[in-house]
Amino acid sequence: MRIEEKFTVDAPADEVWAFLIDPERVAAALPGAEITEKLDDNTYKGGMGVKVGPLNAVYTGTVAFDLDEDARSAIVHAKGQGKAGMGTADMKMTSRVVSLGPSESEVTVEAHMSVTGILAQMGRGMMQHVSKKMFKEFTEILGKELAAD
Amino acid sequence: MARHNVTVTVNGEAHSREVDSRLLLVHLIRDELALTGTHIGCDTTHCGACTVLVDGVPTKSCTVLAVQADGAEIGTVEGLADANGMSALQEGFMQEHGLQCGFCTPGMLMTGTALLAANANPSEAEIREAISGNLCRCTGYVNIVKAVQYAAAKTAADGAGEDN
Amino acid sequence: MAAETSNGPRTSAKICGMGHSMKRKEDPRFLQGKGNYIDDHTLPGMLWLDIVRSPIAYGKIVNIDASKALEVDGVLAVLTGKDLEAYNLHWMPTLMSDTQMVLPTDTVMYQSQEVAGVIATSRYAAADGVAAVEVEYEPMTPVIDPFKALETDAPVLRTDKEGQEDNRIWHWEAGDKEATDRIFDEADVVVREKMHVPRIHVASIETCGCLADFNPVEGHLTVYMTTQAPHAIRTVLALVAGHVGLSEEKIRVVSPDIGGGFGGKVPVYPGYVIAIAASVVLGKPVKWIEDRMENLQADSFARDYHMDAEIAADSSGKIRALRIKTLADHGYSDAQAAPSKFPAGLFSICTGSYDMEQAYAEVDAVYTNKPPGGVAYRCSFRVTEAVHCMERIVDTLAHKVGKDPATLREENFIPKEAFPYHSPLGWEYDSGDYQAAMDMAKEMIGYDDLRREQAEKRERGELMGIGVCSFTEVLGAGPSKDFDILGIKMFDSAEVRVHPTGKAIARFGTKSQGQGHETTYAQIIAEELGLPAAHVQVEEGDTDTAPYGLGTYASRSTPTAGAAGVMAARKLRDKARKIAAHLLEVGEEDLEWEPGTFSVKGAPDKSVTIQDCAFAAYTNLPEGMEPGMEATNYYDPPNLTFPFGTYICVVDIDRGTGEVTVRRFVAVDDCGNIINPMIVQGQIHGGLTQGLGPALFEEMTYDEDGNNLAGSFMDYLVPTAVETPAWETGHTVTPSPHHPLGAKGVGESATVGAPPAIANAVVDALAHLGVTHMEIPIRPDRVWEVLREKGVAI
Amino acid sequence: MIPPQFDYHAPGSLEEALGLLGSLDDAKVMSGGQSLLPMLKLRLATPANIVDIGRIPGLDSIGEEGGYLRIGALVTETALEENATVAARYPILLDTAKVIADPLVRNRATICGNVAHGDPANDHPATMLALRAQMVATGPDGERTIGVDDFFHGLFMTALAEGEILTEIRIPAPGGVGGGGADGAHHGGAYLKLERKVGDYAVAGVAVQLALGDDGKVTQAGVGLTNLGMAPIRASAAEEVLTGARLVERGGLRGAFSKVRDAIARAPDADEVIAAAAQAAADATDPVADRRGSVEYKRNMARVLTGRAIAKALARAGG
Repeated sequence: MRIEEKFTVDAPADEVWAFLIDPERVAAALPGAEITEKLDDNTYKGGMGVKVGPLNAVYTGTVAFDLDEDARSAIVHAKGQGKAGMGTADMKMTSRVVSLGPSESEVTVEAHMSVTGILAQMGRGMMQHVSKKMFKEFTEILGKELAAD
Repeated sequence: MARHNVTVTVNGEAHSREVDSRLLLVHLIRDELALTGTHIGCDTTHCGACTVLVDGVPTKSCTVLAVQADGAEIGTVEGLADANGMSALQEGFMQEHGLQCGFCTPGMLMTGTALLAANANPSEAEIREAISGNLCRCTGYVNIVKAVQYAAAKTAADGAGEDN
Repeated sequence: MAAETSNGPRTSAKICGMGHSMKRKEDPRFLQGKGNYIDDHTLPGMLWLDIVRSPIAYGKIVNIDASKALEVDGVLAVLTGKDLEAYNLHWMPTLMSDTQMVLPTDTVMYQSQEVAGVIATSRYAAADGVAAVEVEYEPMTPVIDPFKALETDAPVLRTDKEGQEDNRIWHWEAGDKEATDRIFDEADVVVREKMHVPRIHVASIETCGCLADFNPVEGHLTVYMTTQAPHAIRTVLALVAGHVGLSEEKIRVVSPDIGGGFGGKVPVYPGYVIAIAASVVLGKPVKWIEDRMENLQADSFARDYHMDAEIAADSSGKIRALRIKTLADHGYSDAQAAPSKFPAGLFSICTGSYDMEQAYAEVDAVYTNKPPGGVAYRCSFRVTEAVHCMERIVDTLAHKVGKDPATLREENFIPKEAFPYHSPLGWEYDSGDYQAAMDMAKEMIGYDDLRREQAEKRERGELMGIGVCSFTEVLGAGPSKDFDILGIKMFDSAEVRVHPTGKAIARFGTKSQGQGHETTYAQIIAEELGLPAAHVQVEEGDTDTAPYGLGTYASRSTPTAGAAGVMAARKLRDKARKIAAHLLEVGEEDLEWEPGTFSVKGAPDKSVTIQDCAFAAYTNLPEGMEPGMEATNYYDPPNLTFPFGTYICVVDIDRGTGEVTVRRFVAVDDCGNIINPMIVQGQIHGGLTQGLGPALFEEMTYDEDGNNLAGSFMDYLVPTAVETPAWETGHTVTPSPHHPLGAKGVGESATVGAPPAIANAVVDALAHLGVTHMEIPIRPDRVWEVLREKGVAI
Repeated sequence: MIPPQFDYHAPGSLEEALGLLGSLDDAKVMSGGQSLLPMLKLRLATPANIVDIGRIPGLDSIGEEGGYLRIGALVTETALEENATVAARYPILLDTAKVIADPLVRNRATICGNVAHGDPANDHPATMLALRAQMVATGPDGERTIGVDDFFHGLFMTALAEGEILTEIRIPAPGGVGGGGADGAHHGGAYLKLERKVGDYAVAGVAVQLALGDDGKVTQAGVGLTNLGMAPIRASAAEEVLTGARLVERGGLRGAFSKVRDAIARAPDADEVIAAAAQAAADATDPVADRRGSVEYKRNMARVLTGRAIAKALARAGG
């Protein structure tokens, strides 16, 4: 499943970039996500809970950051495994920050997600809805956070 | 986890069991009461092989908890025949070749029995609609429709006979 | 030896031999909840097996942590591949001499693959145990597209197989390639279609399961299991587990009432083996019952042929040659159930009902990260794929040369007088009268009127189509010179014993799954012996009592075991004739046989019944005769049988939504002489519905990550009574010249013939827009895309 | 498939039920159980407690009262289908019930459960949007009424707070009898669902409820959409297109009232208005591609079904 998003943030590109490469802040902007341990400079252990109505899926795994500071481009590779045979989730997300002005930036995100197991099978496209919603919430929180700075 | 005392009357006979909250009615019937005529064919409430009558209402017993049925009158395929032999609907299935492997048949019979109780002379479309929650993989449904029509006609004829 | 064309039954209603619509002997128990299916079996001390399955399609198993599962109340053990490895039972052979994991030791190859077995004291505890087993995986990128599987950079999936350097399993071909190519080079007209007959599932309403009961004291194993081939399974078990002490005389396989098989209950699935292994290890009975999602996701898959077909013809539409290139997606192992020498099954029946000069067909089989597929789902080994291919492309040819599809078929039919007919791909068709079936079908449906109605509707912009299919089936595998499974010849068997009071028991090597063998076999014995069918008890499925046979699939019961029953009964009739001569004190040659009675020629009042003879066989024998009334026959058919038929279907298409409604469907079948017309019609109704499913609804699809997207009845769309039309059936009778009853077998014709009839009807509705093909299942969204592309969607 | 362990509670009164919901951890309300039990068997839901409201007396009534059709929490789809008032005055509800799952499931499934589940693929929510229904939620602090437009928050998410039960749905009654009456309007509604087979979730579903004046003008329009986005959708733009438009010739309804329903005469530009409304409904959708079809297909089906549902609603308003 591919997801492409483009949105503008009312903040300078450097600030947005700093946010996007800070695992703790990214996790805080994703409802259900948490970083539990730093494995090395670029790799973290973490978890992600997806709650949709009566359904509650919890994934645990790792997040790795591969950064190109000059291009303000980050590749984030998150992979996790669900509890109780829930299957696996794998996401490679490339995000770029482009400055549109002193206090306006554009973020483009291109993500490739592989989800296995019952959620992907029985989801009726639910995972697409869920990821859309997650992106929406993430950009809203990001916008708010940076505006508040 | 909590256990519950459940009493159900199955085909006229009362049974009491202490069951887990999560026990499905179909497993109470099959595993606890050893009435294995009621079958299990899917997990998602689509196939209807587990159909029983709960207080006269055809119900997929794999999607009901045994505790929910506490106090209910349950009808299963084992209760359809009486001292006079098979019911008109059972006879219809035999005469019209309304079954092959027989696995969906108990569910079809229970649904058909309830249909005929509510509608003595259903049309073909009404029969097809009524059994649309019961999957059959063998017969192609044509002869199941005929079996229900056979039972309707026989019951009507018997009724007319009694009136005379 | 062959019977005459039957024009109604020859026996009385009391005897109820061939041609009578005898009500089924099995029905009273099924109708009163007294069937005896696998899940109805329980044994004292019985344990339950439930299976942990892989959520991923391909990857390494990093760790299996069973500690939490073992803490669940009632869970006794968790079996893994490593445990089975200790007994060398972690792999098993398939019927096609490939190999398949029972439980993996390091790698999973498809979603829902068995990963561990949880043994517990109840169904509920076993399920809790499964949920508590933690398996850590390292996912790998699966190979899902079979075309990509053959690309040079594709990862080799079966690294376990020595010498396997790519994902190709085998290459098969039939016919004269050069001669075929020559005709194509010079032909006036060549048409071509690429088509996929997708992966589907048998979806019998009963899933698979077994109850394995190993007696450690006697070293004896009884397995009650949902199998269509109990004897073959016993032999396979002995071959696989002989090294752990399970030799064939210590194994009893019992196949109880089966809630639908359709070919899905032929193979040995890992669950059976795990249950058996658990019973052997624990010394207790172990039951395994698959749930629906396991069933739909892990086993019983069929089809999945990608075909590229071409016909060469002259300008009038006379077919000259056929050429088909096929890619077969077998999933992770070649575990299909086909005769050993026929890796592509009987696909070479693809030339169908048409006479032509040459044909060439080839199939390449590949591995992918899907569950093993290729069961002969209500199909005599790839005949469904072959017929779909031919019957679709014949319509393309008709469209191309501007002829009515029925007319084009008629002009290409193998003529009645050409039988026995030798097809370019090597079959000898036993008998046929294709025009007769076509005539009846056209008459029944009112073909010419429908064409007129269609023309009028087209004027008004309405979309209606008429689809024709004139298929030829091949079944009854098969003659021992060509047909075997794992080396065992594909004969079948019957054993008939008449008791002193004139009642009989007949046992067969086959196994009914709803076809009504208890009734039809009794009628066969009645036909031959003149005993009332009601007095003949039929038994199958217990390897301790039934004679050895290869089982029921591929419509082989009537052609093989049915014939064996005839031959065994005839042996008894010959013996009875000797006894009758003895009782009537005349010579055998002075006796006349009327079903049930020997009488003296010219003195009809001097007679004895078959029952008299049976009694005498135990009480009053001619001197020197062996007592008793019992005979066995192992029947090796001299040829296969070739049933045929013409199906015509009418559909209406909703231009708004793309929905297809099957308005009418007429099926005219010719299965030779008919044993029980009621049962034959029932078989056709059911087969048609199982053809409707894949034509319009059913398909097993996988996403790029290997997730099965039709893993429950929510998405695997088995038609209900509402979607299913009121089938109309008709029959012509062209007896098989070599079957002792002139019968051909009927179980599968309709499943084979219905999909192309429906697809042809949809294409016919759209043909004036330039549409020549629609892939099945013809879903509304697929139709709508075409309507939009052609500018007729509203 | 076996459900996970949980504790089952069967309160005998609403008060008791609310008390249990307030005191138990991780509790889930069950009425008919036809959505919840399959999720339990798949172990997609694993609540520690289930509060079965099925034995609470008084929640199974359906009928008109105080200007509303009131549907209690335990009214099953079958009860709705068999209700004479519904058949006569709310054919859109009957349409909706008849295409939900299959007849056996409908024997236990409840209307309130279908709505409270918050599943955008469920059918009643669209109809409730079209009918401008009100949801009565009962919680520890008593009853509150939630307008349908404020009820659906997203995928499986509703305005119901933890510890609240959807105890009743109230549908404004059309005035008078026979579809035309006290409020001077002629009412007609229809629900159309495209499904792959019986028992399927909708590829697309459309509910349309219209009120027309004697002059043939639409005085009120409701258009709700099923399974075409993350939540049930109100096609407001489609409603705006319809509202005020004259769809029936002046006097057409009066004439038709005593004749057959086909007799109603469409206004000259009615087809254009309907097409514009249908397109507006399609534009309001946000579907995802799945095995039921592409985004494009689903949008177009919203358009096609909206057009057909308007036509059917009009026909009913006339007859």
